[in-house]
Amino acid sequence: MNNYLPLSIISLGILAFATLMLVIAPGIEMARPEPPAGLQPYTVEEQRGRDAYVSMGCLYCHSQQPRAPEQAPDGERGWGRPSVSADYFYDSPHQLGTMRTGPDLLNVGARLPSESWHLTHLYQPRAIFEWSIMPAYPFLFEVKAEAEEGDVVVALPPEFAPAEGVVVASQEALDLTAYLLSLDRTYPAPQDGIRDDGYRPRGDAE
Amino acid sequence: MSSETEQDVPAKPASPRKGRLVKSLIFAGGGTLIIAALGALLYESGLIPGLQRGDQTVASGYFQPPSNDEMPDGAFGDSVRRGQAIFMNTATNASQHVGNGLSCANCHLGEGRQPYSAPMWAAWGRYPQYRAKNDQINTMEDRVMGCFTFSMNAQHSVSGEPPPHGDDIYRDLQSYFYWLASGAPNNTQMEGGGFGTVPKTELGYSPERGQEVFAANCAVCHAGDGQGQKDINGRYVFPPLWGPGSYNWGAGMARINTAAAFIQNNMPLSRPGTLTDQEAWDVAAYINSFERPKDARQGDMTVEETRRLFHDGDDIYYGQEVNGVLLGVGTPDPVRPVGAPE
Amino acid sequence: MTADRRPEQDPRHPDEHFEPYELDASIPWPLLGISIALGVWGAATLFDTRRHEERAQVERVEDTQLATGQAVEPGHALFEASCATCHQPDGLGIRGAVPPLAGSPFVRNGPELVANIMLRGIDGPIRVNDSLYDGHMPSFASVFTDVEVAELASYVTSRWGESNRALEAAEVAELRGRVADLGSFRGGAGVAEDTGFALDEQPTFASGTSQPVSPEISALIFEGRGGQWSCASCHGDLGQGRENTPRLAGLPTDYIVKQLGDFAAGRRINESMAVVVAELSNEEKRALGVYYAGLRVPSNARPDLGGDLERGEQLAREGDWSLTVPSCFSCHGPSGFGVATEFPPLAAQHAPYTASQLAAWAGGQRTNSSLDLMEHISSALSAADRRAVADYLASLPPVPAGSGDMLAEQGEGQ
Amino acid sequence: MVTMGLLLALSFVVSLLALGFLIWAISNKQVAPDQHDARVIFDPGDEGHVESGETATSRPYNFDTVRSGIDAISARPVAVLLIAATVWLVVGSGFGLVSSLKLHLPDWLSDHAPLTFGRVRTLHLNLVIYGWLSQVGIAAMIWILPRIFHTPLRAPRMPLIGAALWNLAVLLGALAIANGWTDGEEWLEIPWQLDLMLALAGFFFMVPLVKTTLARQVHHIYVTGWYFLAGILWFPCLFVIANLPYVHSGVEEATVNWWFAHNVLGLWLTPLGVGTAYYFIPKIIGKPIFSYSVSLLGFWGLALFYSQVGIHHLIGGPVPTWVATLSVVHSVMMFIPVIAVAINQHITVGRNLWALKESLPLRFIAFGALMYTMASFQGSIEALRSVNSVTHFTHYTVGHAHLGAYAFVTITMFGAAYHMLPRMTGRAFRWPALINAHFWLIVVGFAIYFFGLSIGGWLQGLAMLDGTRPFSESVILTKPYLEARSVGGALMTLGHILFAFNVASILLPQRAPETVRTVPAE
Repeated sequence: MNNYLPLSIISLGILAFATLMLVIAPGIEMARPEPPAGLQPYTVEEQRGRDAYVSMGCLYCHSQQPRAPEQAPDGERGWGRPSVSADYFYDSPHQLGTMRTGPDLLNVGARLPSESWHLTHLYQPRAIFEWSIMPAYPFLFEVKAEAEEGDVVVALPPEFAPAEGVVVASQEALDLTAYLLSLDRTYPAPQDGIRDDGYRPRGDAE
Repeated sequence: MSSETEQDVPAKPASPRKGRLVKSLIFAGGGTLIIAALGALLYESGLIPGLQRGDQTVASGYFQPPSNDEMPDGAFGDSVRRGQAIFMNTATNASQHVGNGLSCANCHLGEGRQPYSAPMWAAWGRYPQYRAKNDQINTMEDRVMGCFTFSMNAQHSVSGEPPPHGDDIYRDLQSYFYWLASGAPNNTQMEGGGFGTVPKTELGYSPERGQEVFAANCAVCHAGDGQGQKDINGRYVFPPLWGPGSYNWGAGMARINTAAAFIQNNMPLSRPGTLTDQEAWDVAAYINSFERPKDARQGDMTVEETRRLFHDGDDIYYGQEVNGVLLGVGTPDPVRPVGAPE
Repeated sequence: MTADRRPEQDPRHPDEHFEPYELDASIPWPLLGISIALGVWGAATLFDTRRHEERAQVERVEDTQLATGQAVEPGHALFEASCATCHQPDGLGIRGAVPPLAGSPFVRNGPELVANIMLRGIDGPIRVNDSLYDGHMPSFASVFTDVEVAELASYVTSRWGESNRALEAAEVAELRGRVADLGSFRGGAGVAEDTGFALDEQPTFASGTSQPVSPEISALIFEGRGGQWSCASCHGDLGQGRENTPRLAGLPTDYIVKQLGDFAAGRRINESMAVVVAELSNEEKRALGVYYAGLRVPSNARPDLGGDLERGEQLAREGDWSLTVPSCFSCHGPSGFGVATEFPPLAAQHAPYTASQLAAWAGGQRTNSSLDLMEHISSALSAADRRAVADYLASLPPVPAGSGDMLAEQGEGQ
Repeated sequence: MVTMGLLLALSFVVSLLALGFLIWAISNKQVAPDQHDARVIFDPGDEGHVESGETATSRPYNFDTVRSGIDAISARPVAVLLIAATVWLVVGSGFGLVSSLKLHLPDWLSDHAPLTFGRVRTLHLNLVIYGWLSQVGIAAMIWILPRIFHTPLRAPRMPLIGAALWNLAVLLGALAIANGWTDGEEWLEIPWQLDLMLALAGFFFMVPLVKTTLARQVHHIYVTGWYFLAGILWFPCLFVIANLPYVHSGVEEATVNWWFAHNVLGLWLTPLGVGTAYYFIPKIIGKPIFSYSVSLLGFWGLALFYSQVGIHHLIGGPVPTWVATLSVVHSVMMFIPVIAVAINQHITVGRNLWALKESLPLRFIAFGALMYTMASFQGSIEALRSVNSVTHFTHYTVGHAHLGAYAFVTITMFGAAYHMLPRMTGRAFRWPALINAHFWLIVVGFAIYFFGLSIGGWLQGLAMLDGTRPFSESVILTKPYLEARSVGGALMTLGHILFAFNVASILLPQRAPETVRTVPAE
């Protein structure tokens, strides 16, 4: 271990091997030319909402990868079937997440399809869940004396409503909600869908 | 820290023993961690038996009858299946001989498997036996005929009588019982057989107290009037407990002690044992304090005579007056036999 | 190696020792042992994964197929699973409640009629072999694929109608298109009339009247009010629900009213529902119940929890007495149609909802069942059992909703 | 994918065989270190004076770095990097504290988008990783490599340009993130356009180090050198591949993301920390490292196994089973290099406990090295599927991440800074008690932080795995632990302010110059 060149070459070789194993090989395995039947591309509005989701850092508290029923009761909680790689066909940047400070959101559009619910919840989560530790996003809303034509008014319980006037959703809030409602991977998983099956009970076959 | 003091400290010869101690400490700590990790690995690979997650049903102390997946094929299996169908849905599959809304399975829960719900695996090996009820040796067929006569009130059925001796209904039912008792000992009293007993209580039993128990624990399913409930297609889901659609006065369940034992050991469904002995006695008394179809053995006799002959000394309201009404006269016969086409 | 002690220091630079270097002690044997052991374990695990993975993926795909209703076993198994709870394995039906298939003129008329009835369902009185039945056969259109309908209709007619004709899936598809918007047959008379088949004399159908919805209730359902979101925004325009938002269509009025009250009283814990029910008057609760009880909507539920459907069927139809769990159907009625107020319909309810409610009972967030029956049953079930039974129930056809309180009355009926 | 799985298993076996061969070779002295090489003397004032006749272990040669002028050349870039790093540390941990507080005070500072949790937390991560840890690590490299190579730093101006670029990029990245411009993946939030600038800055750091290596005056490369030299090769590759725009998408992007994010820890921060510890522990104590063979095993084990652990962040997710299992296996295999490093470092410290009493920097570094062992053991266990099911998605992993990035790397770097600063400036710390205070603040703070999150996270995970408990329970039960975390975090932040004060106090011109003290203080 006294030569710089072999050290460098072997180190980089090992890294290249790791890249092959962790990135390239699974990438090839998961690559598919077509989105699965049932998955729609994001509309312009939903994509704007997705950008807002990314920029607000929702990822740091919300995963988007329901687990298999053998591992966790995600299905029971209404978070949807275990996701497969094809479900993320249109996703970039990916938002799989590593935290569940809040619930998984991959199927929140199916589970909570109410736009008005989401607006209330974004404006003040504690208007619904008093125990919630989700940040409120008042800056996505505007308090107006009176709603104008085309304004979406946020339904609020009296104790959270402003003393005067109404709370109106901004375009960004509407976009974000549109994205949340578009999160719906409840179509049947494609047959060639790939996921980690390591939790399935090991039968005694073979 | 500050260099001056450092220089002044004399060189301290570290004792070799200390070094070894530290070394062994480190190895011990590392070793513990490794053992813990390897243990976790073993657990993970499922190599440690008994520690795996998963559902392991606790085997009960009672005889374990075979499950439905184990039903045999062939002629015997077909007979077992027919027997089970009759057992579960007597009114349809033995329709000519059922004069009320009940099935065998209403009292023999769990498809005739449930302990203390007169399970068939326990009953099978006990026959033929002597029964005081008719003062003779009874075969299983005789016994089932009794069920049709009393519990199913065959008198109101289309045929007006239980299936005649030798009927296929008996063959099939007995095939089913025989199969349920696969491997069960013969001719012994098995743990979990019959309905069990409820010890007598100091207060005795009282329909008035029973009424409250009934309202609190039974009415939800069997309806406030005890007439059971049907689904939207008119199929009985919860059986009627008294009145014309229930068992007649000759049925074992009409005896308060039998009913109390059944109730205590099996009711409310899924929560057996929630009623106290006292409550079981009281509610059994309440249920059996209503009029029901008359005892098949009464014939032309008066209630008084029938009581003396068949119900003497029993815990039963037959032939007694409850709330000013003489019980045992029987509910009126239906216009048409039960289940007859229009 | 010499015993360690404080090294001598260079007086010029008291704490500047030599540049560090390594001694050449050999690798301690425990480390070597650990390395070898871990290496063996790692290789074994990876080889094992290779064997396991393929099978797991096949199994998962099979589950998916089940979930999407692409089971391949024809006729008999489907009949056992979906028809036998009412019509019985021997096709004899239930005396006084469910008409028999054996010897039925409807079955004798061939597989098209059977398929038609399966797709549309029948409401109201029907006469089969001199017996009168007044019940409801659900529509299986949302439950079975064309292939399955074809298989079942062929099976039923060949077994009890002595017809040898095998219906093709394409014919079912065509039939499905034709009857899609027709709703259920109105009793036996409706069948005879709509299809022109020669059936015995059928009783007349007395149509029930459904109550109109008042504008206020309609606004509550579709637009929301004040701080409340609309019902439809979560439960869907047709009350069909999704995921763990329950299907409301066809639930008995009294059941819905009771649940709304229980949300308000905290006997059921659901924060969103608590907000919604806070301002509802009793009249509004009842009006909502009447509205949803009268909705007739095809099932959009699917077994999608990956539960073991066989186990689910066992729990639903037989129970598991070793856990003191009676069958679902012993209280909720055969086929999970429900019985009166206390035992709501389970059929066609969304699997995540059913499973989450069983979990809620087991965990104490839902405490509104009579005699704590559901609390005890749910606690006895494992998580896998909860998923299994929820999935099975989701695979059943929806309860044919009557209008308003008709169903509840019939449920208690004499 | 049977073929894939088979290839994979075979490749693992081949790796193992290679490692086995290495071990065999070492134990048979095939590649035994040239002890002569290890002690080659280079002393510009004393050429030709070779003390080869002496037994090296009892009287190692005292290479005079001070007189050789190596430090004088390294001092400026190191000082610049250290100052910048310290600033980012204080700012970054401030953001960390704010985001910790926001987790239990969700309505605090919620009126402006840049102050929302998702952004503050991101700022914290990026500032401490890129602003603090990477810079202080590079400073340590610039300090150490010339010393072990016995030659002055080449191209000493380049790191200054690099530092300027790097800090500008970090600043712009922070502003971008605060304003919602982000690449949206954990550890890769800084927009790729700014990443170009970081990469360029990295180039300015790399060239002088490589040049110094090539010009080294000793044949033998000390173990620290392996880690550093491999690190500066690995990190640029990781950084560039992971940040390539428009190449990755969907789940493949997630595998890239975690391949990168875990390798930042494993192939960048860990080499920095381990290398630094490997240098300063024997340096301060004045004893050689226990075993060359073991250090070889540690280094190559790290390279082989740590590079493939990243997908354990996606266990149970939408990735092929074999990748997840591969990462699980490699995570567990990490026991080997970690035990190796532990043997080398802890035995040296353990036999010389007296030094902990006397040297404050050693206290930091030895603590950090110990935490490396703990963090890695914890990580290996955490990757097991049964444990991962509980801990993944919970605050437990946050505790673990801080055990690695904070308790190990950061605290080691504190020690390094405290050791380097007096030598760079030729001055002693004026208030050594403050260093002690710093140590205890962060150790106590971290203990509260770590145990709070570990316990809370574990309970949170158990609650989430139990379908009969509503999701709300997992939130409610963690609240007290999140509050404890804020307490611990506040103590740590306070410690960082003390650190900044200490750094400033020694770097700033002193009003009453105490020239008497020419001897650098420990």
